[in-house]
Amino acid sequence: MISTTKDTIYQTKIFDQIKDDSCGAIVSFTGLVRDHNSKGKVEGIFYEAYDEMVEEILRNIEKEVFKNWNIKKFIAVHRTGYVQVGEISVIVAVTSEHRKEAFEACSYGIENIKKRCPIWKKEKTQFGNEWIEGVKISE
Amino acid sequence: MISTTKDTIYQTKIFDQIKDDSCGAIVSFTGLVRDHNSKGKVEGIFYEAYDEMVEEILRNIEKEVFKNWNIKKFIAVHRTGYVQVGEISVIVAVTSEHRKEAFEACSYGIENIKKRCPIWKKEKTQFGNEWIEGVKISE
Amino acid sequence: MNLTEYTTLKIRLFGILREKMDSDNLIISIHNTSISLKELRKYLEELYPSLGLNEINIVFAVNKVIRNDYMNVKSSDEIAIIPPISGG
Amino acid sequence: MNLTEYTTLKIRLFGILREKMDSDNLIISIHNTSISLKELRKYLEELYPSLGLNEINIVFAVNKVIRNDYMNVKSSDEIAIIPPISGG
Repeated sequence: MISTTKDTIYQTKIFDQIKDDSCGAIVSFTGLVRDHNSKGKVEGIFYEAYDEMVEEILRNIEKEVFKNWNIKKFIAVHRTGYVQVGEISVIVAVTSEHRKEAFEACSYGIENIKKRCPIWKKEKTQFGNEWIEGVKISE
Repeated sequence: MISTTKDTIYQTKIFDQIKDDSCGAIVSFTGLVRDHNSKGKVEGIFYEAYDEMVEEILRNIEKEVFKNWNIKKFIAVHRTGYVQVGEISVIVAVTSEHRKEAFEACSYGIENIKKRCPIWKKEKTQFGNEWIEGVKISE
Repeated sequence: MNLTEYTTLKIRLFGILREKMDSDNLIISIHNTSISLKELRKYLEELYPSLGLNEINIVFAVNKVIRNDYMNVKSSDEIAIIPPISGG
Repeated sequence: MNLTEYTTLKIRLFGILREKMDSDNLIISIHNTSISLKELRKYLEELYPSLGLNEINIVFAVNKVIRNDYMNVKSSDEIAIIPPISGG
């Protein structure tokens, strides 16, 4: 399951979906909005995405993951809209029979989301709102 | 937080404890009882632990993890007693500012639990109960 | 150059660029049925200096795929300017 | 050897060994105040052949730490036999 979503992401729901009685290992990465940046307090982050392109890239990442590792399930969901401190901005979860594969696939998933997905964030701080300086998108 | 426990391990509760508003990354490994082994159907697993020694080793692993990686929180909990298919047998969760450290520390945690903790399992299968052949404990 | 060959391109804007223009899109006219991304970039720099395209490291996506400067785009393509990303 | 120097050692059993003996512990007597783990292993092999210690790859833990054969143990030590582990 891969998508962007405007709704709150709940760890429990993701876990219920990624669980599989035939598999012994789940590895998950959860990204959350932090309460600070290098300058001070952060209240939340607005996430903007080029949704259709993000979903296309998530589908590609999903294909790559299933091609490269022997895993059972893969979930990658990225929040859009306003996300408060402590809320989940992104989650990648992998189920497999063996833990090594789950770790590698999960790490690959989040690295590639960060590098390849057209998503932008604007922090809401005590000093106002500011777009975060990003990195050039990778193909 | 490190421990063995006779009680059901809930992913949500672990997640609530590992969350930290100052940190943007959580990586977790969850081990679950699988519904099969190489011979056929599995109903559940009895886990037996040398509890006091396990907790000593978990404390050591925790120290090593905090020494080697810049992380904020570390949780390692191993179930004992009878664990049904689909239930959590072990969970390792790490919170840190940066994802690379969380992945490495989480992986180190589960690897070392498997290698160093005196825990034994007996599978309950359609053919009866059988102790699982293990590996020599590592120091 | 034939006036009947004027074509409009719609270019999607995101993030800081969308905010600068206060618009989700730019609609531009070109004198031909297609234009290379290299030419498009130059054209946008001249036409919309307030976008500041020469100051940030942008990339074009055509039909949701990152494309290099030598690709030609036409009216039916979904064109987007991708400023530096910061998801996660 | 002085008879007054008989000492008892309590040895914790786990997993398949606990089940084989249907007991959480073995209580054994030694002729001295201490004994090396190497000697203890030999002694247990002779005394409790049904444990099958020569068939499985066991290790001793003394006071919750894995110790090698040359360590001496005494009555106050917490001694355990650790059969191959399978946690996780």
